[in-house]
Amino acid sequence: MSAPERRSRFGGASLPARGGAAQGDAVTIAECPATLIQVTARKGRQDALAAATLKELALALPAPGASALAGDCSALWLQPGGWLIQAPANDGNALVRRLAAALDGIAAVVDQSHGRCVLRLSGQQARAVLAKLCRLDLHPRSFAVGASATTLVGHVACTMRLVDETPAFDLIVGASYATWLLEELVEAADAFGWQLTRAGAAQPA
Amino acid sequence: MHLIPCPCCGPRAEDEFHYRGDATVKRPAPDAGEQAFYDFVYTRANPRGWHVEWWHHYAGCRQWVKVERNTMTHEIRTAVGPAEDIPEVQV
Amino acid sequence: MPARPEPIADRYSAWRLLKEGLGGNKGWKPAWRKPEPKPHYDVIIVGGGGHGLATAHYLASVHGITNVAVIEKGPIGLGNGGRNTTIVRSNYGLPSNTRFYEWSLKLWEGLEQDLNYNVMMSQRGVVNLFHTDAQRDVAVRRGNSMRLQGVDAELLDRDGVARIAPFLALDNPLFPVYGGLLQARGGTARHDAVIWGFARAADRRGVDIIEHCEVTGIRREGGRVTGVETTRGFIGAGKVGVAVAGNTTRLADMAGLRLPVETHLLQAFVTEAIKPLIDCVVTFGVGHFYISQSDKGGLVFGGDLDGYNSYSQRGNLPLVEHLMAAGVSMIPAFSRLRVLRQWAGVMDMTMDSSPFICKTPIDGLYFNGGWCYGGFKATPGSGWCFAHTIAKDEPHAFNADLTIERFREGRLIDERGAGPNPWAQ
Amino acid sequence: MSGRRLPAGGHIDRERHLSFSFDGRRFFGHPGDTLASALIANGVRLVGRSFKYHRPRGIMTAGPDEPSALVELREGARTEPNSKMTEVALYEGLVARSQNRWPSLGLDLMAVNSLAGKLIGAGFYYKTFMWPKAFWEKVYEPLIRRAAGLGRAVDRRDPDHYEALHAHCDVLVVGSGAAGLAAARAAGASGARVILCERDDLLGGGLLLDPAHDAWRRQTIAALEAMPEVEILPRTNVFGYYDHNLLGAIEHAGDHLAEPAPHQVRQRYRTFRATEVVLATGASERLIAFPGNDKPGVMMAGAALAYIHRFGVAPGERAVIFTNNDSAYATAHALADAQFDRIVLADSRAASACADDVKARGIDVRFGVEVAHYGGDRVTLRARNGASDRIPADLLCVSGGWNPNVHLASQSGARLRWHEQIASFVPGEPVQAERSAGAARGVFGPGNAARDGAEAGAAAAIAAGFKPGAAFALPDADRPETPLEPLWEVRAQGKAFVDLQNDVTTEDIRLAHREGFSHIEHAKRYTTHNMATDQGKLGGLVGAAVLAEARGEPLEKVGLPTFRPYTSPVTIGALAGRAIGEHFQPVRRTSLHDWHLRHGAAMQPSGAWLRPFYYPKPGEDIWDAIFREARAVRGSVGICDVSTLGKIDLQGPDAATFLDRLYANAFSTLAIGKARYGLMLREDGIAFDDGTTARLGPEHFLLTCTTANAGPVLEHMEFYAQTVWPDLDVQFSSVTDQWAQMAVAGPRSRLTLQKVVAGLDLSNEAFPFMAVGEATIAGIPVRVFRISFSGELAYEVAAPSGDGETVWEAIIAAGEEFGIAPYGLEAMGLMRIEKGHAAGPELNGQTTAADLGMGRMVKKAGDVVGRVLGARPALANPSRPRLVGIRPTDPAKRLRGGAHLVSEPGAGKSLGWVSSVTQSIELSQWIGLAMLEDGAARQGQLLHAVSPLHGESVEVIVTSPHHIDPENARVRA
Repeated sequence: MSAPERRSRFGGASLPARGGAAQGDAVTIAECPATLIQVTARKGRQDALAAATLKELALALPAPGASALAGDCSALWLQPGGWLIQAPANDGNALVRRLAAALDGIAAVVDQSHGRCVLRLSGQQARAVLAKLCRLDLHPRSFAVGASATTLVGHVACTMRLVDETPAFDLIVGASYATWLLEELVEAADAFGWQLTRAGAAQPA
Repeated sequence: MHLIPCPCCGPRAEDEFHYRGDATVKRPAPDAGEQAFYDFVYTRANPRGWHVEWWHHYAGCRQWVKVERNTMTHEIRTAVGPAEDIPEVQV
Repeated sequence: MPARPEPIADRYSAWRLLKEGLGGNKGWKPAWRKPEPKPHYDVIIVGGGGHGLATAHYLASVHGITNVAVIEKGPIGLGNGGRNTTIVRSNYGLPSNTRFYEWSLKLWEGLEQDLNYNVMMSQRGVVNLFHTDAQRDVAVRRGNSMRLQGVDAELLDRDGVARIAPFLALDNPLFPVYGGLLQARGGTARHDAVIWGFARAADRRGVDIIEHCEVTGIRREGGRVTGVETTRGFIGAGKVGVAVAGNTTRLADMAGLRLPVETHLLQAFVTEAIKPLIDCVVTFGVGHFYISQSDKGGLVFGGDLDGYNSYSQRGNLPLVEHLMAAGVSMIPAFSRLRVLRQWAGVMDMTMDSSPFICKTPIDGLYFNGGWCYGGFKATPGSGWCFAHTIAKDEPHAFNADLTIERFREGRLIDERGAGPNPWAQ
Repeated sequence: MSGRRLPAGGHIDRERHLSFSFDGRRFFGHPGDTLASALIANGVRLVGRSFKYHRPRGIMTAGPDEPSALVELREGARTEPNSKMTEVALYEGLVARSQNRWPSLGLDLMAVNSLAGKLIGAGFYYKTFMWPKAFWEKVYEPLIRRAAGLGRAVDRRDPDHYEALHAHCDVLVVGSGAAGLAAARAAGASGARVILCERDDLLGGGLLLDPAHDAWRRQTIAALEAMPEVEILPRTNVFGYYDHNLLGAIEHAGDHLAEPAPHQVRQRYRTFRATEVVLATGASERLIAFPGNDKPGVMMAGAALAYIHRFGVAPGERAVIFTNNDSAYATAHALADAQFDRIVLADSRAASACADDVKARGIDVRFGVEVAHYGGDRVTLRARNGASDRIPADLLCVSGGWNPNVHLASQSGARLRWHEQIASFVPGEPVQAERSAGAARGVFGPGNAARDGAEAGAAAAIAAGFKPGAAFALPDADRPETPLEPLWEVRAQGKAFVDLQNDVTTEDIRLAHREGFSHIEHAKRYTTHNMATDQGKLGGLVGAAVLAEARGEPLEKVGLPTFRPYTSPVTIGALAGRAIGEHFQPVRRTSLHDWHLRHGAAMQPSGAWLRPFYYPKPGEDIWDAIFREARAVRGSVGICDVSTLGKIDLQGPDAATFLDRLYANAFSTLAIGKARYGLMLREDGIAFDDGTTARLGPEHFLLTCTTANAGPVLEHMEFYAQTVWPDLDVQFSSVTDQWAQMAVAGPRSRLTLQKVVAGLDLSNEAFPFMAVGEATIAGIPVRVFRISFSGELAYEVAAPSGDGETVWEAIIAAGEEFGIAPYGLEAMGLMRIEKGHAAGPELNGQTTAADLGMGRMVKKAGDVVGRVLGARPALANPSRPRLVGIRPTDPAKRLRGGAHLVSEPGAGKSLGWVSSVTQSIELSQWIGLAMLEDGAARQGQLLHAVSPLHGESVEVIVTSPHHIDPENARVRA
């Protein structure tokens, strides 16, 4: 299996490449295939998990509301004892196997690479688009670069991360909701103009 | 739209949660008998005023958050994690 | 049908209307007196809402018990009797409910004559929509259960729904309308008038309606009730019936009873008045939305509970957003109308969504409660059955199953199978 | 014809002309006009009819308080009933019609109601229409309903769009009058994030009515616009104050246009989550009740001022001003500016400090007089000594004082407090983080209000954690006022209104009191006072005062009815936003969705999912397709997308213990590489969910649950893991979307899979029923489960969802030689009923394990969810309805889901109900599953399945629920 060949979850949405006001590009929505691995510490093994991920991936597991970066990998806090590791798409199974071995007895390792989709929403109006779909305060004073949160966007649960000050947001959503979320984003961006791209692998900023 | 102070995620809008009722009733030991289970499932103090209750953060950290909220005013005083107890408040 | 009531003094008639109208309407008497409490009554009803007043009326008119007081902590009828969506129906699927609600509906059908008060009972039909084969089968099961018990029900196909509710978007993309279950005898009544009509009728038979008198305790001696402590002093009573929606737990606490009840919020809404658009009551169950149009022209609508314990009568926005979206999805004409007012009532939700009208372990103390959001339509039936239970010290067949013990015994009356989760009922 | 456009003044664009029509007549106005101001400018006076008596009505106000000037606005699908002309911004081509009149506004025959006024006072309906009984439904009610309502709704889809927008701020300021502007500036200067909402399209509130204050207004707005963290939202009405400092508002983004611009919304529903709120909502002028106070020509004094200074129109030529306070003196000056022919100022008080300035302009000021009657052209003035005077006037301006707009403060939970000096209610102690400022708390005059606002804005910013910013210039201090003297009603002959839209008179209030409806809420409900679309803003307090007088009690004791949302009626479409139609709720799609679409599947919503119900071929009807698909499975092989099943990955040392407690049956005994059916109960003993669970390793399980319960089951597991047994070391997460799952079913399913599966021996010996293994298909790693829902030899294959289509297509290619058919939910349902598997209709929240024939599975001891309460006497009663099969004795007869089972056709007692029905392809007749009392004992009995709704009764024989293969041989083949 090679991840980049897998099919886009945008398929259900028969959307043009660009649309909205002036067919503009006020925001860009990109589908970013990635390897996603959910790790959940066994009871009382959080420290061991943190040490192991630091050793394996050089990633310091972040606190709630934060994310961490190391090379082309990142980690997002999901829940007490639980994180989502994001890595380039082509690493796929090898990384899952490597982590499962390294974390044996320390954490449950579950491949979510196909279970969730990463959509990157970027552009000057990205915050304005999200304000229509999400009740979280995304003002830079409240949600700075690197901040992450799992919240509702367009009525579905998404894990969100502010990647850079473009601003660019990564929205990680259950794969079966990807088309729905894309349509919600496009509708919300209609007044600004939007374009869709399928970026290769998501590169953490 | 309540603002629920999730102990993990911070203040979040109510629609990220499912309300799940009285958090003061404790599931009895398996051999505690029918009356004990009856009270756990059915009997409710249903207070006017401060109420300790479950809010499941389904669209966030997926924790069963224990929230102390006033049923007359909807004011929220405390929220703690699922296995913690609400601290006593001196009134 | 109820025993034919004695004619009450001070009757409304066409002749009197004309006479009073020409005389500047100076001759009308108060619809109910404002008496001081007596030291002792045969029966005290706690709660001056629809159910309490109806109980007093039927105690007097059916059972001849007139030494009765209805005690209300505020003015009468400002609880759920005055803050509901006025729907009247008996389209329940479980026989324990159907039996009771059908008797209530029969009483509604003769209420104007019984009370000499126009409560504007309007039987324009109640239709429950369904959108899948599985939902249809559930509706058919319920409708057939009603029919087997002699209650009217009709199954409408899509065209049938279109005929009686042409304003619906039948081709709704997520909820295409397959058909509906119609109870033609269902409809609406003017909620405040029901309160006032029962109050006036009970008053004219000698019942004392005592407003601004809050019960603070239930006095007992040797396992028997002897009266109630109130903010206006102790009032003795042979029997005490409690019908206090929204306060059931508090009164139960006074009597040392513990109930399977949680109190929740239910919001309701009315639009600006418009010319007739919606003739019947329509419920869009899977979208959690129902609607009717009042005789004054406002569209009256509501939906689910706000979903958390509350006594506040303060509704919140999540429910509002969902409800308006459901309404516009199903009724396109709804979009450009304006909602004028919103209010919220507090519902005593039981753990199986059905009420209780029953005796308690304390002699002479009776409880009526747990109406969830079905209390308005139950008003006459509840009063009638409660009066019977109090007068005879045993339930009537209509309310025999509506006990509190049923939860302990596992005889649940759970229409929707939602389980002991009031927020999901 | 008395109104006219003034030669100068007003915030209108005189260069441009807009044409519009009212009741078919064409008029012109200017940008900046409202429909009301433009009609006044064109001399139109009669604009509407009242609800009950159909009395002629004119324009009373210049804003949202308007009770009378309601129109049907726009045309076609954009028709909008009951719009207040005083709030409708004029645009080119505007079309409006008057309402509630027949045949026309000028000649309304329904006005005969007015003659019957003596009879149809408050409470009239409750006393009548009862004789004879049958007439209510047939005669009276239809008449009442026909007379009901004001404008018409148009049964068309709304062509406009709406959206929601959620904002957060440190300080929210509601209202942009002197207090609001100053509050926003003070808060903004601190660096706080500030949002300033103004319902009007221009900022300034009362400042717009005095040219002397325009410089400060403009300068303050400019300062605010220069602050990057201040957002200004005109045309935005805050409609409600909710819990935890959340406020809701509607931004009228496109209502001032003929049509919203492309890609723009008509209205935007906004929420504001504010740390602190400043309510600078101003005040509303109140009416005085006197006979004829509803006639066209009566206008609030503040509105007349607004028409002159804001819109540059004069609403008449000869005016009387009737007041009990100083504010109307500004109107007198404005009327003089507008060169009225004659102005009489009738002040009910003995004196006013403002009088000299007014007199100096030639205005006839009279003290100690009241208006005893207005006939539409003449005002009857009555002095204290009884002397009266009739003065011709086409305009009667009224001011009974000002009521602070306390709606939002009251909604926030603050109690109201009586303010003696202004004879009105003001907000009391705040409950939430809010404060009122300016006229909203009885601080009147631009100078006073601005000072009050600046203090409130600074205090709010400090409370939100900011340091106060630099001071700024404020308007000059106001001159001291002569106090108001309360005047609610002038008692004289004729109808005096307290609610103009619902036609409630002072006599109605007194009648209500006589009949015992003396509590303010009773009086409101009995008379309908305050319940119209203006929500009693003009006359609410006046009615309460009349009631107070009747009761002989002070007004503050009588109080006002509760303030509830909405401060002003709100368009429903705006609150619905985009979440309508197909956007009503999230839709889930499996990874095979596109394949289904490409292959002509009939997709239908199933809970949140879109799923293929069947795959019709040309010429096939539904049943043809279902039968063909089911026959393919029973006869050869079929494939079905079952990706929607909930899948939960469970790991940890205590995983098996956890499952033992969670399920009614045991899992710790399950071998690695095997799957087992499990039944989950609710704690009350009722069946909750079922599915198969596979053991992938010693501490690793994969649970499946029903599509509908995937969410609830995960939540249920989290409850027990987090709160009940936090000591158990388990980790679990949903992997529903990670895996595409496909059922490959039928006698040739093994042959099919053997062609494509690599790395797994699928022979019956190596891979028996309930085996689980790993393999690859088309190079993609998959999991294979030998489980069956159809009752045939069957497998389920799980592939990573991104590769689902590749695997699916590989299997179809392999099955081609066997005639493999994709099958949908319908065929699956048919086969599960044949097989007798319980599903949603049977697991309906009312049935126990025993009811479903699974009583023996339930563990009798130990810690098992639902075990204890499931043993309650009535639930354990063996005569409860049990799952059975039924078949018509006449194979030609059909069955109905929802039919009831009775002993003989006429019997009324239901013994049970039919839960699921289908046409069996194996038995070639209708079959069903039913829940039947004493079901086990009744096997072989003849009963009747009756559906009175269909007028049908069918004799049926009771059978085992397993209509086919009761020995379960096929699945093991």
